[in-house]
Formats: sequence, C-alpha cells, structure tokens
Amino acid sequence: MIEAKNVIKKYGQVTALDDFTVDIPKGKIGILGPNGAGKSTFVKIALGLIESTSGEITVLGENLDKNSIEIRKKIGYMPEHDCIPNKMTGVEFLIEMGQVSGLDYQTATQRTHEILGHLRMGEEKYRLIEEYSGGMRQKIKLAQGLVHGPELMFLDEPTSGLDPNARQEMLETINGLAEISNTNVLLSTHILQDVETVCDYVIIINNGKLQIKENVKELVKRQTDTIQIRVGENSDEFISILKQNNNKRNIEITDRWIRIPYKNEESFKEIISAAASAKCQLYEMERIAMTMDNIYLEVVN
Amino acid sequence: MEISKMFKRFPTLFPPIFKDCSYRLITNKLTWVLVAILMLPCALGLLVYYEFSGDRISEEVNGEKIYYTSSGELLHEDLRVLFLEISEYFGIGFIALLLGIMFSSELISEEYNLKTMQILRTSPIHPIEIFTYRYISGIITGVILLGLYSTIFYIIVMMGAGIHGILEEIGLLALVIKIVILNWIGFLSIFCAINVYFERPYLICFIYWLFWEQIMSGQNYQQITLTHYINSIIYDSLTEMGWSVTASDYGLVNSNNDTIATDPLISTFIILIVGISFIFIGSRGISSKQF
Amino acid sequence: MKNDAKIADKFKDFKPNLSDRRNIILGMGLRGFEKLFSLKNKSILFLIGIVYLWTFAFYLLLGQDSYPCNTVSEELKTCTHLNFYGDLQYGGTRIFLVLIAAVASSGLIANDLTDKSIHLYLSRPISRIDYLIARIIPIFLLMLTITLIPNLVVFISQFSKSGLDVDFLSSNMWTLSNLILQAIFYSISYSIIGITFSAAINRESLASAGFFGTVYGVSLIVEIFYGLMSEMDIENSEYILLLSIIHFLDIISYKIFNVDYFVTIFGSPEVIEFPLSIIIGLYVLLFSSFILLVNYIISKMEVTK
Amino acid sequence: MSTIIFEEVTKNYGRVQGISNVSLNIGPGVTGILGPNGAGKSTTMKVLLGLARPSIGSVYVDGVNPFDNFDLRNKIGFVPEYDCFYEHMSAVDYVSYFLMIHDFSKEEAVEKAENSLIELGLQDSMYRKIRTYSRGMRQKTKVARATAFNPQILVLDEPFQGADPTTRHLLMEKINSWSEEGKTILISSHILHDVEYLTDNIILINNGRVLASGNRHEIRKLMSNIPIQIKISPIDKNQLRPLVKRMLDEKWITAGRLLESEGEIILETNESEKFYTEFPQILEDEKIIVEKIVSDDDTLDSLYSKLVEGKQWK
Repeated sequence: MIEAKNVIKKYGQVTALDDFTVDIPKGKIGILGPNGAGKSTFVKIALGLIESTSGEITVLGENLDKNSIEIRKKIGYMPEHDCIPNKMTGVEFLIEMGQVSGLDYQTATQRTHEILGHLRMGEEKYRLIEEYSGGMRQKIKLAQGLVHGPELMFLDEPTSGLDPNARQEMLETINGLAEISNTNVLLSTHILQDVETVCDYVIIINNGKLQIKENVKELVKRQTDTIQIRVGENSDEFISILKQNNNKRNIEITDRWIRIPYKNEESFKEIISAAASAKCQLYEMERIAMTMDNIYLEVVN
Repeated sequence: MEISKMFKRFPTLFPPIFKDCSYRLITNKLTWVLVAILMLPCALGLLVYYEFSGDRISEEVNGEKIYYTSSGELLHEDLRVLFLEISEYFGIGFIALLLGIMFSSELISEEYNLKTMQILRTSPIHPIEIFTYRYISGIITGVILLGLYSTIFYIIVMMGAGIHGILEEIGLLALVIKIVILNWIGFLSIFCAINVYFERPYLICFIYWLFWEQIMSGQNYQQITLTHYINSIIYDSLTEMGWSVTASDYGLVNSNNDTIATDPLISTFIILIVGISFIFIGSRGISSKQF
Repeated sequence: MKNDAKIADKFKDFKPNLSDRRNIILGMGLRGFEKLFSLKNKSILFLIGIVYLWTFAFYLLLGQDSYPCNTVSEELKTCTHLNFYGDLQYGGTRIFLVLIAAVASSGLIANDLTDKSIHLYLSRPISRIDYLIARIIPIFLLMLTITLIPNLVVFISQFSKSGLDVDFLSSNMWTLSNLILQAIFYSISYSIIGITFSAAINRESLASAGFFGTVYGVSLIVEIFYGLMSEMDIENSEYILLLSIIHFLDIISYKIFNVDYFVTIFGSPEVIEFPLSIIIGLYVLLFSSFILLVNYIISKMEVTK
Repeated sequence: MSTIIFEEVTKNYGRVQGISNVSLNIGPGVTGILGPNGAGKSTTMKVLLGLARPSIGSVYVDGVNPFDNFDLRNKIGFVPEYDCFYEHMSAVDYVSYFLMIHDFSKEEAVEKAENSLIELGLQDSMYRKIRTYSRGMRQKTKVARATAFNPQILVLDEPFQGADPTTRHLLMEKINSWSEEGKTILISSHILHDVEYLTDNIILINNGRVLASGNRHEIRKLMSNIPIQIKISPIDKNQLRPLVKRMLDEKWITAGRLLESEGEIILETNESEKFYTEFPQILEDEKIIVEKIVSDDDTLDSLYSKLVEGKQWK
C-alpha cells in the first residue's frame, strides 16, 4: 500500500525521518511512537503535504514525487486537532468537502447522506456543527475524509478527547471502514488499546526509524510468566498456604492483586487447592498476557 | 490575607509578574501595529524638517541659534502648537487610548482566555494582588512606551527650532508626560475593571470612552468624567506657561459659559482615587467570578 | 414474486468520478461568492445597497452632461467614472468600497485558519495556489459587482442621454474598455489586500478592522501630512502619497485613463505626476510580496500542525 | 492524610446543570472519577478546588470550605484539562512563577521547579519556550506545576490526554508513588484502561448525579440483579464437557456455554460469592486444573457501560 525507501526528512537541523524504509501492507495498520518520533511527518509526506528531503515514496502504486496532488484523490485524511468550521451544518460541510474533492453536487449529496447513515448520524446532521458533541465532531471529521471514496484513509488520533462510549463507537466505526468502499486504514494513536482492538498490523517508529512491523494478533497472544490472582476473604490464610508451597519463589502482594511467577501447570493446581483449603473466594486467576503497553515500552525504551 | 503580608510578598511576587506582563504587552502584534502608527507622525515630522529647514531664518543670541519663521515670529512657538495638537491625537489621545484598551485586555481578559486565571485562583494569591500587579505592570509599560514616544516626537518636531527651541519648551514635554501618566493611572484601572466584568471588553471599553468620556465631557455635568480632570490640568498648566488658551478650548465651560475647571491638585487627587477604587472594584470582580 | 426477495448489501462500492482541478477551483470560488451574497451576510448586502443607491442618486438623478473626461478640469463632475472611486464629498464611494472589501474578505482565509479547516482543504487534490485563487474569486467577483456594474450603468445612462447615438459609442470605445480595465484593477488589488489581511491576522473581526484601519486610516494621516507639506511648499512632497495604498491605487487607475492624478480628500484638486516606471514597479513589488506572504503563512501552517 | 467531603452539593450555572445532590467522601489514595463528557466531572473538581461556589450544600476539604480559604490553596495541586500556559515562558520559568506565589523565594522556587521537572523527565527541554512543546511535554509541565510545592491533595483532570505511551507510563508511575506517600489524588480520565491500572476506587458521574462510588468490585457485587458471566478454561481440553455438566448440577449456576474452538466455558450465576467460594473446592474434588478464571463482567469497561446505561435499576 505504501512503500517508503530510505526517506529522509530534515527540518533545518532537526532530522524527523532518518533513512526510513517500510513496506506497509493493505488492511488496518496502526502507527505508534513517541511524540516527535516522525509519525506525523511520515503521514504528511505520504499525503504529499510536505516534501521529503530525499528518498522515494510510493503510495497505492503511484510515485509521490510525480503526482502528489493527483494522489490525494485516492486518500482521505482525518487530522488530529479540531478542524471543522462551526458555522455550517454537518451536511453542508460534507457536501462542500465532497465538491472540493471533485464530486459534482448531486453525487456529493448522495454520498454524504450515505456515509452519515453508516456512521449512525440521525437528524442532528442538519444542525450546526457548533452544537455537536465531541463524538459527533469526530464523526464529521471522519466522514469528510471518506466522502470522496478514498482507497486509503489516514486517521490521526481519532479517539482523543472522546468519552468511553463515544470512543467505543468510533473504534467500531473504524473497524467497519474496511468494508465501506474497501478502505485501507492507517491509524496513528497514543492509546495502545485502540491499536489492539482495531488493527491487523502495527508499526512502531522511534527517532525517525522503523522499530518493528508485526501482526497484532500474534503479538498479543504472547504470554508472560506471571499469574495474577485476586481473592476475597481469608486472603491471609490463602497467602500463607501459597507461601509454604512456593517458599523459594517471590510472590508480589498488593491490596489489589497477588502475582505469582508461572512455572508450569502445577502452579495453577497449587493456587486452586490453596483457595479451596483457605475457603476464600477466587475471583480471578490468569496468566498475564502481553499487552501493547509492554511491547511498546520494550521497543521504545 | 492581611495587607502587611501582601507588602512583604511584593518584592518576590512583583518582578516575575512584571516581567511576564511587560513581555506579553511588548510582543503583542497589535502593540506593534499601534507603535507603527505612532511612528508615522515621527517619520513624517522628520521629512517635514528636512524639507523646510532651509527656509527658516536664524539669529545668534548669546551663542545660541534662535530660529524665526519667514514672517518673523519665533519658530518654536509655532512648532509647540503642532506638537501639542498631534500629541492630543496620538500620545495622549485616541491612539494612546486604543493602546490602553488593548493592554487591559491583554492583562486581564487574556488570563481568562488562556485559562491561567483558573490556576491563579487555585494558588494562594489574593485577587487584589492579581489585579494590582497587572495594573502596575501595564502602567509602567504604557508610560515608558508613550513617554519615550512623546520625547522622540518632541525632539523631532522641535528640531526645527534648534537646541534653543527644544530647551525653551521642555516644560511642554513634561506636561505631556505628566498627562500620559495620569491618563494611564485613571483609564487603565477602569479598562481593567471592565475586562473583569464583561465578555467583550474591547467594545465596552470603546463605548464607555466614546459615550461617557467624549460626549459627557464638555457638558454641564462633566465633573463625572475623567477627561474633565485631565483637561483641567492641561488647561491650568498651559495658562501658567503663558499660552493664550481659553477654558472653552478644552470644553471646560458649562452652558452659561462659566469656566468650571477644577484645581489641578484636586484633579490629580481625584484621578488617583478613581484609579485606586477601580482596583478594588476589579479585584472584587475577580474574587467573585466563578468558573 | 418468490424469487425476488432480496437483502441489500450493507455497503455499496463507491467508484467516484472526480473532476479536475480547474473545475474544483471555479466551483469553490462561485460557491464562496454565492455565500457572500446570502442573506446571512446582512452587513455586506446593506453596504452593497448603499453603494448602488449612492451611485444612482448621485449620477443618474442629479445627472450631468459632459462625458467622458479627457483632461482634469476645474469641474470635477466631468470625470464621472473616476469620481466614482473618489472621496464622499466629491461624490465617490471610496469609503464604502474599502469597507466592503474589508468586511467581505476578512473571513475568507481567517475563518479557515481559526477553525483550522484549511488543513482539510489542503489535503484535497488541489495545491496551495489553487486554494488561494479559489478564495480570491468570491471577493473579486463581489468587488466587480460594486465597481463595474454601477459604472456601466452610468455609461449606459450617458449613452441614452445622447439619444442612443452610435457616434457616442464609437467615440467612447476606449472609455468603455478603460472602465472595465479599471474596475478589474481595483477589484483584484483590493481582493489581494483583503486576502493578505485575512491570512496575516487570523481572526475575522480583527482582520476586517485591521484592513479598514490600515488602508483608510493611513490614507487620512498621509493626506493630513500632504496638506501640511504642500502648505509649506515643500518639493516632492507628493511622494508621501505613495505611502497610502488608496492613493497609490488611484494613481494607477488614473494612469489607465491617461489622466493626471489629483488629490481629492481635503482640499481642492491638485495635479500630480509620477513616472510610470516607478509606479508599475512598485505595484508589482507590493502585490507579489503580498501573495508570497500569504503563501508563506499557509505553508508554515502545513508544517507545524 | 486529607479528606474531601461533599454534602449534598448542587451546582448550577444559570439554568445549566453542573452537578446535582452530590455526596462524596474521598480519602487518601487514588480515586478515579469517570463519566461521559458533560456529566459533571469538571464541575465536581472545580467545586472542590474552590473555583466555583456550590449553589446548595457544602464542601469540606480538610474540614474547611475551599471557596475563599487561602491556606488550603497551599495544599491542593490542580492539573486542568485544558492548556493553561504563558506560552512565552520556559517550563522552569512557568513552574517557578507559580512557586513564588506559594511563598518560596526566587532561588528556592527555581531549584524546586528544576527538580520536579527533571523528575518528570523534562531535563532536556525545560529551558525552552513552552510554545515549542509537544502535548506530552505540556502535560508534564502542568503536572510539575501542580506538584512542585508538594501538595497533599492532587486533582488531575484528564492528565493523560494527548500524552504518548511513554509519558503516560511515567505519569502513572509517579501517581502511584504519590499515592503511596499518602496523598489524596482525584483523577479523571476517559481511558478506562488507565484508571483500571491505577486504582479500584472510582466515582461514576452521569447527568450531574453520582451513580456509584467506591471499590469497583464491591459496586459490581451490589448490582446483584445482573447475573455474572465467568470464563473458565481448563488446561486439558477434554475436560471441557465434564466440567460444564458438573457445574450445571449446582442450582446457583443459571446457564453454561461451551466454546470448544477457544477452549473455554462461560458460566452464568446470580450468586457470585457462592460461586467463587465453592468453585476451587469443586475443581479440587473433580481433579480438574484450570488455567484461567476471568469475568469479563468485572472489568471497568463493562461496569462503566452498565452503570451509564442504567442497567443497575432494571
């Protein structure tokens, strides 16, 4: 979908992208990285908004140097910051954006309503944007990128500032994007759980270089060597029994959970029998899975 | 908080606030627009000087060059009128007032816009301190800016009359600077207080100035405007300097054509009182404002 | 009917048919123009109404005979089409023109900058210059409606007064074309100034105040000093008139008619001559630097956010 | 040890509701305050900071009314949701500016500011102007300002907004250590995952009302009308069927589902306490070893959506 070869981008003295090479497959891709790692620079170069100092980028099979303006017909962009006018209605704005992308008036109108339907916007689409809630504003921002039927959609922090329900809905919408006119998604975010729920692949950028590019599902399947337990009453007795069995291993105890290192299947058995004999409630027991957090911190630091 | 504690804190608290405020005022885009407008008379004055300096007639008395116009009058007496008239528009009049409105909005309204006022209100600083320190910073910056401007403009205008002319009329410059200071003490505190209470301070300040200060002054009950006291001081000083001005030139007459100029000392005192009382009104507004 | 039961696909494939850049820009410009004329912009409609009323009252009802104006005479009314742009007391609409240009142009880019929707426009298949052109079109068209049309109406009324004489037309061919050229010149110049202010001061109300204050206020100050200096009989004092954009534009528009420039605000008409090369050079310099400034402002925004 | 007490507090802004009839008792440690946008979280914080005066009711922070009280302001640190900077200052200037208001001398203020900024990892950029900062650095600066004078109470409104994962992690570690020092910390966040990581104590607000407050597991237990679903996966996949069969024999199990492909069973019960107590014994008796006992119902996500939708009353 996007191929970058030895891309370098410098702002004066600062190097934003340093010999950056990546081949991004189709599907839903998450881009992670600390602030200033070069994520947004990469996205802007791929959009043709700024030019790279050197290197080659191919987006959707077309070379970016030659037709950076034409390529934008196939790309949708949802910026991070609030960037929609207040004094228009949602529908008006989307039709305008459709026309600016080159659709004729009637098609733009039809397409606007179709997309707003998919995004589950009701009558409020005819209201002024300034009356919209944060979630609705995000949806309008998303819709304006989709209105001309792009093959590729850049999403920059689509869930920032949303409350949990709105965030959930936004994630579901993004998940459905692949189905709306076969759009590929490039999602850049700081909330790692979003990547976990939405994306097929994850790319981590740091210091202008590609750190890893991997399949999310396989990454998250990896498990750690710790078992987390949460128990109810008689926890003291439970702990003392456990300690007898595990005298050589270190048990982490806080008032919220107990963590025991995983050795083999026997570990589970020990816990269950300890709970049974201490007659305490065993609320929770599982091997802690690798989360995006762990992977991210491991890669970046 | 007791007043004594406030005084004790003053040396530590005021410098950083002054530094911040003056920086913000001076780096503001609008200040520069106004300064550019203020510089226009200076530039044009310079142009005028170079063009006409050949036409004047000079005479040497006691080693000093005294210049006369072609009709034989003292040149500096012509030029001082020009200086005062233009100062009344720029240095102490309309432009200075716009600068004052802009400063007050930057000092107070901007704190609300930047939401730093919320932080200040959760910090142990008394509203009187918040208001006063900003007000004083505004006065200092404004007076320095306009005082400097007045001096430069004075020198440029009086340059035509030579060193003699400049020294001869130095009292006028002192008067203009005095008026600048009093103007700012009075008006800035009113503008700042307006900024505390109203959402659109620019508009309200301007309306206040136009309807209250401009239209009311020159009427029968003009003693309720600050302009009256400012004008009284100008009028009094000019008469003392031997100018032939009448009270009606400065609108200091009522409908019976009686002169109603106030004594300059009392005028100064009243302006100070107004300044201080609006400090209290303003800080009252800050302390009662909720978020 | 049994076999006709159908469930629609959840999503329909959308194959867009996108038009090229020229159409997009033209469409944007025309929509912007339409918007300026919509009922929401009451102030602009009001001002336009005043300009028309003023023109018709002044030139059609009060009427005058001698037309066109080849040389500047004592009788200013003979220079109708030039007077149209003059100061109020000489029957001109200058203050309204500047006001309309200030009010209408201030929002065009400033609004996009304040709500940051400029990023969305720039991520569309148009370039930065395309965007600028699209934003200039509405204000350009608006200025045309208040410069060209009233002047044409005056021309036609003169034509009808001459008894629809074909000779009048043929002898005034150049006047007509100059009229159009002059209107276009004013429109494009004010549009560019407006766009510059709109981009440089990114708040709508401040931009319009800045436009009006700078353009009109400076012209007043310059005029005062010009009066002062000419009273003192200072040589070359007319060069300070070039400091004011209004005067500068007037000078060029008088050049278009091959008429000497004269001052109208405060004081009686006075003929002033400038060399053509200086004026054209200055104009090109000034307006290209305006365009470059706007371009720079927008390009800087792209990089930072 | 500071405590915050709300007694039936109502705050209206003109005709707009802020919070209504809120009673709370917040003690030391981290407390998460959750709710949709516009639910009244920020209003709650503002009332307790003394930025707004309650319309009805009273608030006590350390036993005094926060509105007008001066000494209290030395004890509360506030990180607002929005940016609140003098953009032309550097972080050190900014933090020390406010420290001087807290009655520190200039030298002390600069030193403390530098220390707290270094602690938060801003050593490289703390002399640069705030204007040039990224969102994460801005968050750190705000936190540094609020904590540099060592307040006993910390109020953090969306402190992780816009921060990159590294910053987020660092801030969480800091918050955890402050909470261990015995500070009272009130934190609001839209990202439930973060709150879940930090604390079990939550306050859930919607439409200006406090829907629930306290330990989230206890809250879930109080919602006894909603059956709890528990996921269990035995190590030996052949034991899936016997285990379901065995569990359905108990009358407190209302339903059971077998997910063969995932190697899990899902059990539903109304008497969760009984289940959790007896289940280990049953496993022990049946000689079945399971590697996972988890309830998706018990996550903060599910608790949040259930409470906000009002399922606790149905």
